Amino acid sequence: MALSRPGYSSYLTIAWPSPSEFQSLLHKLAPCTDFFELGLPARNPLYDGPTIRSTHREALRKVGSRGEALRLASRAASEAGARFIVMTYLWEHGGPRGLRSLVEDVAASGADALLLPDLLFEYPGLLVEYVDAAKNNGLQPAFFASSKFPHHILRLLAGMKPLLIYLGLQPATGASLPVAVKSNVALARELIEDSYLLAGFAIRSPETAIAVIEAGADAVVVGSELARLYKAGGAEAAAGLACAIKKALVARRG
Amino acid sequence: MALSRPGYSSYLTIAWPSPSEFQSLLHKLAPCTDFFELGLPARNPLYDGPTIRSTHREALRKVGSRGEALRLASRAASEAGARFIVMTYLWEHGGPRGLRSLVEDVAASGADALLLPDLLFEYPGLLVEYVDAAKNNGLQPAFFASSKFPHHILRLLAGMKPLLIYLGLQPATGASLPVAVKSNVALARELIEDSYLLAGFAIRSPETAIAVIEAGADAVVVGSELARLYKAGGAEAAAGLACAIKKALVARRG
Amino acid sequence: MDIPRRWYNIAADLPEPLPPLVDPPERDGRISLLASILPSRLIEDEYRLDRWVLIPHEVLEAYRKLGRPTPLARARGMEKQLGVDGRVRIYYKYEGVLPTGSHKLNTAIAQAYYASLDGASEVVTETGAGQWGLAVATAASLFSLKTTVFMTASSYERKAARRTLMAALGARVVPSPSRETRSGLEAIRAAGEGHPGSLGLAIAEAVEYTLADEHRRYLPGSVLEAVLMHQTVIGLEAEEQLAEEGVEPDVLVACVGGGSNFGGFTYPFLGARLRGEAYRKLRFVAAESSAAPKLTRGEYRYDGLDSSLMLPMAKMYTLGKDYVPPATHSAGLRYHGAAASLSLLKRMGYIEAVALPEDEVLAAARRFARSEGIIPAPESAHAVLAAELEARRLASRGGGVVVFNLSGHGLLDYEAMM
Amino acid sequence: MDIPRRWYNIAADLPEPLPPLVDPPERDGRISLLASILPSRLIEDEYRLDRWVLIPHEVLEAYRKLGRPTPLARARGMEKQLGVDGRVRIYYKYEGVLPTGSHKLNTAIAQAYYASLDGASEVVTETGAGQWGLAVATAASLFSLKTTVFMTASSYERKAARRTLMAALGARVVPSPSRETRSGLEAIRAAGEGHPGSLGLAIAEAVEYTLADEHRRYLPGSVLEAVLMHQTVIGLEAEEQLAEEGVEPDVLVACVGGGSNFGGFTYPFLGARLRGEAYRKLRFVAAESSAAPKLTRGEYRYDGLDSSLMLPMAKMYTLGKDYVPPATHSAGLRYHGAAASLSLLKRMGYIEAVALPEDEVLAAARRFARSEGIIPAPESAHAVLAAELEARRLASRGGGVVVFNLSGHGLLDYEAMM
Ligand SMILES: Cc1ncc(COP(=O)(O)O)c(C=O)c1O
Ligand SMILES: Cc1ncc(COP(=O)(O)O)c(C=O)c1O
Repeated sequence: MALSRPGYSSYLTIAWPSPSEFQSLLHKLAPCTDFFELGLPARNPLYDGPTIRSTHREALRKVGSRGEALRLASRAASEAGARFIVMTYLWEHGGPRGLRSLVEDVAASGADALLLPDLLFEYPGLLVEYVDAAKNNGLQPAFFASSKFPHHILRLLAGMKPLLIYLGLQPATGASLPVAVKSNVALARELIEDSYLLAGFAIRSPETAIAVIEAGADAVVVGSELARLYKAGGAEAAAGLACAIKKALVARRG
Repeated sequence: MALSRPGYSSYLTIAWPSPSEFQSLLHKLAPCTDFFELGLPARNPLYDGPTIRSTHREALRKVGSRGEALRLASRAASEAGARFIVMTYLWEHGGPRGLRSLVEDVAASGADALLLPDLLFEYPGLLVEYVDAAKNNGLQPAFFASSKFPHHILRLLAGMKPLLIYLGLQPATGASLPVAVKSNVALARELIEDSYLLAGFAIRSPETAIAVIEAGADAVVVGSELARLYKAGGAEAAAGLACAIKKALVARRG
Repeated sequence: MDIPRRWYNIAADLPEPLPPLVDPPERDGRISLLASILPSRLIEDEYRLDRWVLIPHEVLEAYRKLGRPTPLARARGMEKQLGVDGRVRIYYKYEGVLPTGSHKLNTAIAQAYYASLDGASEVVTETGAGQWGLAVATAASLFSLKTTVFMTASSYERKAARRTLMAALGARVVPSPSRETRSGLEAIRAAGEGHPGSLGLAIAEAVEYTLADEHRRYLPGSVLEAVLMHQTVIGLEAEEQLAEEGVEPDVLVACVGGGSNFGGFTYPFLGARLRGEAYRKLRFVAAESSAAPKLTRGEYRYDGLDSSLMLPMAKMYTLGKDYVPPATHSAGLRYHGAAASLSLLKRMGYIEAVALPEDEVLAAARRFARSEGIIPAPESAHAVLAAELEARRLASRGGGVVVFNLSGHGLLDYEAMM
Repeated sequence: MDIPRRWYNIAADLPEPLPPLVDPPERDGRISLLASILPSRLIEDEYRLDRWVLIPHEVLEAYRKLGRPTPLARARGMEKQLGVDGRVRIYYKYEGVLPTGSHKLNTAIAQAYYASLDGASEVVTETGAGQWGLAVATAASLFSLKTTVFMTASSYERKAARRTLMAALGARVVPSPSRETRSGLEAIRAAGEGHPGSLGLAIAEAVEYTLADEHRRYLPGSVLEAVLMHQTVIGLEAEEQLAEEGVEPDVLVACVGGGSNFGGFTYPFLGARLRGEAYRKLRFVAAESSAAPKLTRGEYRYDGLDSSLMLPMAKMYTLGKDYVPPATHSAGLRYHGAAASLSLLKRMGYIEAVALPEDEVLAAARRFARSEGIIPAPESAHAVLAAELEARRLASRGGGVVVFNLSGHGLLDYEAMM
């Protein structure tokens, strides 16, 4: 099932700050969120920034196993009536030999897709096996690409009919959106043609979200800023941002 | 009266090595010489090479005055039936204020022209006065130019209908003729059109003489080599070279 | 020939995606630190999807005024001296014409300009022997920025020339460890006044000093992909110059410290090769110092860009961030790792590497000086020796064309020639 | 832009004939000595009637490979720093890109090539601070010639950098006075082992050493007309570069040691002016050191080219061949006279001159380094200061264009910057 365009996605680390708070936060965000990106608590969330990393560290203390975490995600999402994809590093699951069972577990959780940020960087040879496993388990492939990425590989990924291609814009943490981010999004759009382009990292305001969408993304995902807001002002504060962004996107589509 | 083309000129310092030897040397050279260039003994023959400079030093000890030297030159030339021009540095005659009397004395000696090598280098403003004085005294102007000479001035000199323009090729002392000498002569020829071009310095063989004529000179003058030969083998030796050159030139015209 | 208008970003054409910079597991916030101390436009260059990046007008102007395009020369004297003339043609691209005498200026100019775009008033960096510090001081003065350079205390004493020249350019050169930063003070407290300093410590000081004032920017001299990209003016010019000569190279050679002159020189060719457009048989040879043989003896893994983990980690060939190379004259090649893209390409076999001992390198430097009239920087002399070896090899196989990058002159490294 | 194919010989266009070199009254045979120690083709260049002299192919090739054409740059930083921007445009031609860091190489290459045409196996010269010696060593190595450089003993001790670099190029650098020549031995006998040497003595040694073997040639670094002519590649390029920029200069400025970079830079323009073709209002300003103010304080007369009268005399502005200038960092400007053509043109009012004190010159060098990113040689800094003065003057009169020649970089003269 296709994702809505434009779309807004909230990233949460599963079981953070605690399983129950996670669940109610997700619930609170769900009305304004088109789909969740849910991260399996990881020992070394390699490509994530400090805020998300600390959520992983905290969450790890709260859930014992992958299964437990996935069940929590599944439950929270279905209760909120929300779609979600699961994000995790393949490295955390034993690398290549852990791929198949991971895909099976994620598929079983009801996720639409499994996003493995380190797949193409650390295990580029595993691409076909991943797509194969995903499809065999009823998942659509999803890919993580950086803003420093080979064009021919972006084209190749687009050819694999993924649910989405996630473009990491890191570490553009400035207040206003740097020109390169816009041009990166625009170029990625061109390269992947009509594949679904999800852009993330460093988005923390409706203005930035709109700018990224206007540059050519189909959707934006916000993570660190939600975690920060939650810590500062609770679920209300986090939902405030999510809904403001969602509203801005809808208004724009008008 | 025009000088013959191609022409050969012998340079001698008046009264060198002594008045009588000078006279007989000139006599010996006359049959093969189209015209003589006779140098007034000078204290500082600025542009001359070591051999000629030493002839000046020696000659100075043999004649008392300019008048005496000019009379000696006049007598020697008329006895040999030879044409001659007088070469001297204006500096030696008191510079500008000595110009008119010098021209008069030289004219009185029966010379065809007075060549002042330092005129254009040290007293460029005196050009018109020199030409004027020369013509008033029945002399044709004669000019000395170096091989590093302004083109517009060469043209100017040519416009003054001189008896000759002497082009100093110094210090091309190599055995074979350097390419630059040939191109200098050819270029000078072009610049002065049909004025009489006498080339000198560093000529010591019929071959060089021919080469210089072929490059475009009307005549060549030999000085240092004659003095060297005279010291080494007497008047016979000097005349040998002069006649060899003259013969080569005539043969070439053939 | 004119200066290229665009830099080339090889990430767009790599056979596999480039592993991104990451925070060390045990030390968070390095990437965001980087983003907050570097000029923001440099961060943009570091995270660029475009294959071609327009060179800003101001940078182009500075390139032009400082001597770009640099010459590509035929090394006839070297060919003759090697006895390969008639069979092997050798060319070299010469970056020593730039006013600080090396390629470092190509990126320093861009970075200083970027700092000025941020409204910065001062740029900060660290330097060992001084090549990079001098380039930064020069570039900063072009954009009316103050410069502070933390120079390892031992070099500060011994390399009076580059230190004085930096000062003449208006830079403040601070021997590291200094009393201006907490890291410096701690080092002095621990080891006493006679501390010789280290590059890791100087980096820590420079970063700390940068952070103390929002109008300061930190400028990195190599290893980052953005830096390699800025250096591609070298290769882009060389490509056009070779085409003008009607020459198709068989081998390209450059030396490797962090990889910026190597990448800058070879990537435009390598990119065309990766895209399948040209240079199917072209070989790429990286000449490293046997004092820091990361490409030939290092491991391919994530490691710190600096010993103190002030900066993030990159996936690269590394000897370990704490590796201390033996003393050599080639300060610029003593770095423990090689740029991520270069490491990836080496890993995949697109780039070959050779580690060369200093005595042979300096002998090659002397041969080159005598046959070609240019005294190479000791770093660049590694490329000279590697090019000699390649030329000999080609000669024994019927001939060919070697082109190498002469990244700098050795006028200020004369001690190496003694 | 390409390299000029021809040198320009200003003698062809001078308003008055150039007084020739002559032997000293008290010392015969200097001209013929010159003719027998110089490369014969250099003698030809010295006695040339042609206005334009074809640059030999081999020399052109070497020019190209070593970095010609050199850049012409707009000095926007300097304009801003002087506060004349918007009214005055300043440009400079930069010869420091050549591998020895100064214009000296332009003639060294031609002369070394000429020596090789004579079948010589070795070239010989003297040097003070080492700029000329380094240029000769470099050029000689390009044509596979041995080099012997007599370096004044005091510089030999103090200027280790250039000495080492010459040695790296394969040159034999001999401190003068040496025991290799009669003149050297006599000087040592007279003054003892601690003799600091002098340029006059070094010239005498070089000439004597040259004469001892017919396969040796002596190479002069400045003052001779042929040398100035070789340097006209500078001005010819600059003329074309200015035309490309669409700029008509109001003032040209260069520093004067013997006059070779000044003549090389200005003569192509001055010649066009003398021929009435262009530049009717262009002014030419020679910047000399107040330590050797021949053009502003010297006499115009015949004087020895060297203190020991080994070489002939030229008619020139001179402070006397035995003049000993006070110590300065600008070794290249300490010469007592100025080239004959330059002196003639100064005499006739075509060239203006200004003598500048070293402290102000070095301050200008620092300003220039900071505003333009190039550390000028102390000699070249005289042109920088004079250009500043001219720019200020123009600014006060509504504006204009100043172009100066930056004859070399100061990377090896860092003591001057301390
Ligand atoms: C002249 C020269 N060449 C090469 C290098 C090596 O650096 P990179 O590998 O970044 O080109 C340096 C570094 O200081 C250098 O100064
Ligand atoms: C950099 C530089 N500029 C200028 C000069 C002055 O010489 P000239 O007047 O012949 O150009 C020298 C002489 O050594 C020099 O090294």
